[in-house]
Amino acid sequence: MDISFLLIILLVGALVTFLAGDKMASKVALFFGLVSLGFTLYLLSLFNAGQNLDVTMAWITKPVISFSLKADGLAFAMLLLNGILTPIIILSSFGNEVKNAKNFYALILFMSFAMAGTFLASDGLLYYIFWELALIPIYFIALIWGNGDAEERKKAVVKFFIYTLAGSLFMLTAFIYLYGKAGSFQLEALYNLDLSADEQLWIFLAFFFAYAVKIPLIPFHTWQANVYQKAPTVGTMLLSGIMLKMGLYSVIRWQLPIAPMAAKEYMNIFIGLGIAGVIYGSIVALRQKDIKKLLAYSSLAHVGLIAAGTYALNLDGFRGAVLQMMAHGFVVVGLFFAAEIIYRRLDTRIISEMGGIRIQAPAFASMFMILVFASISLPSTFNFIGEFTVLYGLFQVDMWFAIIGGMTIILGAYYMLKLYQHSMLGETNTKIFKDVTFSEGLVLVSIIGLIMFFGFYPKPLTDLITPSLETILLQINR
Amino acid sequence: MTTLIAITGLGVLCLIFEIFNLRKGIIPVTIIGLLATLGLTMSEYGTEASYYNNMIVVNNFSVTFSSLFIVLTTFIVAMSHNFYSNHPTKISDFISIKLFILAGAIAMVSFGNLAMYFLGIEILSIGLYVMAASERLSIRSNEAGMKYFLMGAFASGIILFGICLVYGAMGSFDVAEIASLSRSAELPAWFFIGVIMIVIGMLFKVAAVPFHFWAPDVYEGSPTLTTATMSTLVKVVAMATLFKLLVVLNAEMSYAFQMIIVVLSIASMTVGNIMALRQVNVKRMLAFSGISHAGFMLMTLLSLSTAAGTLLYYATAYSLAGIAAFAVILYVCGKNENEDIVNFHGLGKTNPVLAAVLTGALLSMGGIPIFSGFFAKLFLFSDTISAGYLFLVIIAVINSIISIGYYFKLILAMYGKEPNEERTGTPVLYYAVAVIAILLNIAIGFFPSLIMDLM
Amino acid sequence: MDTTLALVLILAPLFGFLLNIFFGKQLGKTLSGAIGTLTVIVSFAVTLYFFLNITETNQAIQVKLFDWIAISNFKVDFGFLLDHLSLLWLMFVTGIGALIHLYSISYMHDDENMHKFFAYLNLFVFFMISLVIGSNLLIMFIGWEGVGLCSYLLIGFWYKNQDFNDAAKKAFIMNRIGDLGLLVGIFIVGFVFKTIDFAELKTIVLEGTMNNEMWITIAAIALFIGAAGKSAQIPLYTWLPDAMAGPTPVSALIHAATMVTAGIFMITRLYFLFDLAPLVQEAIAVIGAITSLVAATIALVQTDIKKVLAYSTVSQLGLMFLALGMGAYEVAVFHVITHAFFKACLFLGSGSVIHALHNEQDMRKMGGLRKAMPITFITMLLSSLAISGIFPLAGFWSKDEILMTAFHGNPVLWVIGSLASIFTAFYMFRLMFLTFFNDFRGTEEQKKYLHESPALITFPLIILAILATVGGLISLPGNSWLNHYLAPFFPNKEHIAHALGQTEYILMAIATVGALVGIGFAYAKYIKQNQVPGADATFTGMSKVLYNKYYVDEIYDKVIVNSINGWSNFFRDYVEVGLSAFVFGFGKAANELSFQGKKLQNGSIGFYLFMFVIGFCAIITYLFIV
Amino acid sequence: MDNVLNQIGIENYIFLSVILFSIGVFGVLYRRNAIIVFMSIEIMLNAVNLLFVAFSTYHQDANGQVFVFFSMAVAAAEVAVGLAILVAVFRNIGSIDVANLKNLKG
Repeated sequence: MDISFLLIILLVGALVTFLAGDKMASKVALFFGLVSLGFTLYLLSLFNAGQNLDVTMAWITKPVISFSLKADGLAFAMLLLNGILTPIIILSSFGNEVKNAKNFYALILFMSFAMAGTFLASDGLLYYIFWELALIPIYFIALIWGNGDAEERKKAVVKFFIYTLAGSLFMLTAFIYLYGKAGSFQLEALYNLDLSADEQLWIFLAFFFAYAVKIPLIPFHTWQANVYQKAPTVGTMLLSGIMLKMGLYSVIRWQLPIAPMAAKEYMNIFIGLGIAGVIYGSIVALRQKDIKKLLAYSSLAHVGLIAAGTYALNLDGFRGAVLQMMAHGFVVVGLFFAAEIIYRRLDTRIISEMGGIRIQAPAFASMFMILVFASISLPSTFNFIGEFTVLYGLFQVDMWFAIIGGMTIILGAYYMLKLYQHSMLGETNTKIFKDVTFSEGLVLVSIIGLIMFFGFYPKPLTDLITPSLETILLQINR
Repeated sequence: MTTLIAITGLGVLCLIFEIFNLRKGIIPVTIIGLLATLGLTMSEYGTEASYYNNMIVVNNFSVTFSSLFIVLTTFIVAMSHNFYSNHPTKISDFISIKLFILAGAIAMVSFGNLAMYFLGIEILSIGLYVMAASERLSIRSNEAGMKYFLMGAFASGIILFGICLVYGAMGSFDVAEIASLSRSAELPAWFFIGVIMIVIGMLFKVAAVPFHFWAPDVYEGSPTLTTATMSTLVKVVAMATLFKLLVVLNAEMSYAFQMIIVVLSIASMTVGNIMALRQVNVKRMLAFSGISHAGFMLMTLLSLSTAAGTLLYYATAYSLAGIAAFAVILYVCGKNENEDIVNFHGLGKTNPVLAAVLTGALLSMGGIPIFSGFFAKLFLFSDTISAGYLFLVIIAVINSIISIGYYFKLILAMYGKEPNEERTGTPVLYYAVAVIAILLNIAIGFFPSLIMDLM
Repeated sequence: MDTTLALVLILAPLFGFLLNIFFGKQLGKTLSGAIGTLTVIVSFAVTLYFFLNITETNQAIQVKLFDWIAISNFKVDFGFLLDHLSLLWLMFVTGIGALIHLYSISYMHDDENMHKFFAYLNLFVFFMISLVIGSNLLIMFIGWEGVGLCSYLLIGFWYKNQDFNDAAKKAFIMNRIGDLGLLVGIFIVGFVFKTIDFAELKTIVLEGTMNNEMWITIAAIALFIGAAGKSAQIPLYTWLPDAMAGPTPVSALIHAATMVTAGIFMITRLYFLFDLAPLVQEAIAVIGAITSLVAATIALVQTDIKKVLAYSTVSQLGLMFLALGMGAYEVAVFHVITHAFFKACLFLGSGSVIHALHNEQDMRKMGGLRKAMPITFITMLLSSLAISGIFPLAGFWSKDEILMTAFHGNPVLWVIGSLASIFTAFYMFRLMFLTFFNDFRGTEEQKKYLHESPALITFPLIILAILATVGGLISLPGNSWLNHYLAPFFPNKEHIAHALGQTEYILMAIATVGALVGIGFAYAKYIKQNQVPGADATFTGMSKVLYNKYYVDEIYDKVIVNSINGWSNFFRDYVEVGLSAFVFGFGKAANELSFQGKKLQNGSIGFYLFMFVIGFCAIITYLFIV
Repeated sequence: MDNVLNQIGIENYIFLSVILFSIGVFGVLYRRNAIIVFMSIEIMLNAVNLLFVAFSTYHQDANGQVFVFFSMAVAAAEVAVGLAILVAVFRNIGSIDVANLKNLKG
């Protein structure tokens, strides 16, 4: 029993969903999503029992590319994120009328598969392949099932695709170059290369371009807001909840350990970029009219902070980053779902057209509020743990990073409360707004449950990720 | 050797069938024959042999490429059934011409003597001139044929002159002798000039910048099936031949010559991709994309000793994707007078399968995993980097980003737009070819070693 | 045993919260109110138990539940610390909390969302408790932000009114500014001392091994910013008056008695740090004094009864910070307690008045309520005397202590403080006179329904009034029970009990006289001349400035909020667009190039062949001629 | 035989045929009448054939002359096809001016 079964399950799931036909697709997909989650947990138990789940199979002989998956704590953390969010996201779409559903849900599972592969692959090229594969489904999901004017959407989506692809192709070049040096794409081999400072710098930048677009960091974020707005909410969830984390994860797993000298040398620049993203994203979010765009920019701010944490190159930065990745993943999915629920009822995403929802839908309003406060990392929510740790990691680099980065708790409060006030509070508007249905409630409650639980008891996660992060740190400081 | 005979025989057989009025049987028989020949050819794998005092040399290179050509031809022949359904009287001619083209192609990759090479290229070309102009009543077809013929003949002249100079320098047409001599004494300048002229002739055939101008016009004007032949079979043949020529003539690659290759490959891929961006006619677009791919394949010439496998892989990936794409184009544009993108609107809704296939083909050409096009580019890049041309690879990368632009224009048209016509009929053979081709493409994507380890 | 009790102590209100939030509607108003109150009373009882224990044993109780957050160079337990300070605080938090819950049962009875109100109140108590008994800075921080959340919820309790929501938002964000300071403070403490556990910190610091001047100073500054945010000191005080938008019991509990004193609590908890940063102490004292004066002046002319009390709260908090700055922590604590008594009483009293007048808060429309609501009148009168510092009420002693300390420390501050308290006396009695004396200025049917509030309201008033009267006893000059009680908490301090010398008596006299003068002025102005403040428009000159609170809010809006929004617009409309255009630019450029290139492909065979030959010649030339 | 070459020298043959070849090229480039273009191409090919023969004599090797036969045959075939296409073109547009073939471009 090894880790590759997880991928197989998801892939088979995608296939079965496709064959199941439009009627059954959603349920089948949900089923497989849950199975994969269960299996992830099972594997996790094995992993904690000290069992080795890695796989390595020879694949291509010239150049040497092997099908090798490596499951360490970090990977498992991301797998958990993926495994938990996938069924939630699928469930969240139950309220919508999805045309030719079988393709839709098949694509979702396929994307989940690709992302899981990205988190697991320990062979550079295999990793790259999964990385690219994850791009295809989201492209079609956004293109076909998206909303808004078709032409606008096309522009946004194509821009997104080409932009991200451009980034990752430079990463590919870097990988090939490294292969020329190491004669292998294996993670260890690449770690153990000793490259000159210049080489490291170029490699670092090549990776950075790929990740900066994906995460996204300013000023590489121009695709984000539009795609988030145009994509169907499910797509937005997949993007913001999991796919962004691919970039952040890769920074820790690939970029920093392979080019540590460059990472150390230019650390302040990249932290600065992340922090700038925090401020910039928050400020832009203040005056957004469209709720999805607002959330997009808030997400820009949060990932900026996470990225800064990763580039801080210390244990707290890393640990906080990983925790915050998960926390942000949960919350942002919840928030986008809330936006979707509003859209289902009121058929608008313009904040000024909402208001007074709390009067008619107290339960929904309360849950939305919890999500809002989680996203501004109120203590006792998971996000606080992550953000606190990240900020402390930054503090160890320089107090001002922590202070400026910390602005997010002020600005974040500003725009999120503004959003809450103008969407939920105030006098009711004439439209009738019925409270959450069962499935909607289930989604929100499960997310909130996760946030609260890990907010008070993050120990299992920290224990899971710490060892692998420490090894990576050793690698960086070799 | 037997391959060559078998193919030619098959061609003749077609004509005989016509005489005895067995038109129905032609295509099945041809396909069966081709597959049989394929088996025959593959059986020769691993053997080194030469026939008719080195007129024909059989080795892994020739065998593998011949097999690829046969496979491609099989697809093309299979598609001819529907394509020529409305003038059945000509079908035998067309099929046999295709087979003769194939024969020429095989001669080109397995020549042991420049005479054989010259004959091969001429057989191929003349066959193509005919095919290009084969729609007698269509001006576009005529123009295409004319252009192709004039420029082709011109190129043949240059090649001939090259051969002549090489002969003058070496006193022999036998490549083995030439190779041995070229290693020994100091050589007269003509030799190199001759080689260069031959190379330029071939560059014309692969449509590399600045010898590419014919390609878009001819591709657009010719009957679609001929375009398919040119853009898949012929391009691959020419590329393989160029590669083989440079290997056997053993013109040791001077730095200057490598620079030429680098410049040409950069020019080809860039011009091809840029020009393709604004094309509305799909065939024309694919012509430019073919030019850019020629640029990519030229990169293999920078590491002659090692890149044979890569070239084979790239050629296979590219041509399979091309076949798949053209199968769809043939279906979609069968009854339209032009091949503009508008014909593809909403294909994703009306014919999801074909849309998926075309998408796959385009993604493969664009170099997206898990399609074989990606691995082709990967291997190519890694070869080139290890040959020390990092900047070339970076430019190639930028180009593949540009190329996504127009490949996705087509995909968008298929999925993003509403169908503007209802498409009737499901020509089984088109479907079969399309699906099989794309599946093969993906298969070698999953197991690149299948191809890579052949050389 | 202790663990379970501690858990009961903290979880009881949480339980109440859950019960009310989920089943409140079904429970019905009275029951949910009762539950809310009972849970707090339970906490109070447990507190009492611990309190009595500790007075005997003098043993602080440590409770550790589990590891919470893993940080590389210090660990964060989830645990509680029940020591003298926290228990003392709990006493009045839970005690007054219980009373105010009781009060609210009647006060909020007409509100449709009463169960939510009690849920939030319970949640507040829960967070307040965890703030007080948290064993380390982060647990305290949970409570710290939690109470902020609750105050947000309760200020915006009537959420249909967007103005109230704005007030709530403002309160939360201003608190957040402080919280960032506190967070940074926590970082520094953890970074320097490798722990954020109060007990450990105390030992480390008192050992004196750690003398990292610079960092400790920065930490003290950061922490003070946090305190200033919570306890409404300059420059972060403007949220507190707006917070009066909430229901009156909320103002009494959160914005007078408990939450706003969290800053003082935190500084007292970490007194050993501040002792190491004298500069910061100076600053605290000065800021405290100025705040008290500024707030007092503003209170002089306010016409909204709750606004007056709000600014008086700010002013009193200022006095407390003055004491903290002087290093007289127990004095500050003393004033916190007494202030909790009388200010809670005053707010509840005003609430009772407002209740009677059907939500009329403008003093210009009150008057002559003395006869209609005697209990309210008496209790408020006592509290007013207390806050004005009239012998022998609670306020007298505590305020007196502060002023004495100030006098010994820095006479200038003493002057400011005294001035503030004179003003206090004035505006408090202005309030009393305008509200209770002369004849009623309200509408007729208001007059018809004038009535004393029901027992549930008056009972807490009476209790608090009594406390406000006798509360001073806990720390009489000379023999101070409080100092004695807190002594174990300040191991390194020989606590300064002002021996009652001549100066002290003189100071007391001055203070009393000052208070009387203030009252006198008020009497002259509002009873003798029977003045009533005119409409807002009529304010002129200084009083206009004061009435508009020195225009601080307006300035903040102009300077900070507007500029941020301006930037936001700029980024949204220009930077974003520009970046996007830049990225699209590449595509556009490629397309343009393609468009030009099409001209080259002109279809003429001659041209094609010509290019062919050119290429040919170029290659030949390059290879063989050059 | 060799005396011929000795008297003239192989270079001159090369120059001659290069010149002929160039004439052919220029013909192809500058003439617009398709027939004449064909003939120019023929000149190119025959220039090469001439050189073949010269070299074969020079090397005392018959291969060259054999090759000339190949190339002649090929040339004939090419021209046949070419003329066929030309006829088709003429039928359609009633002219054999290659400059008229400009429908396919861009």
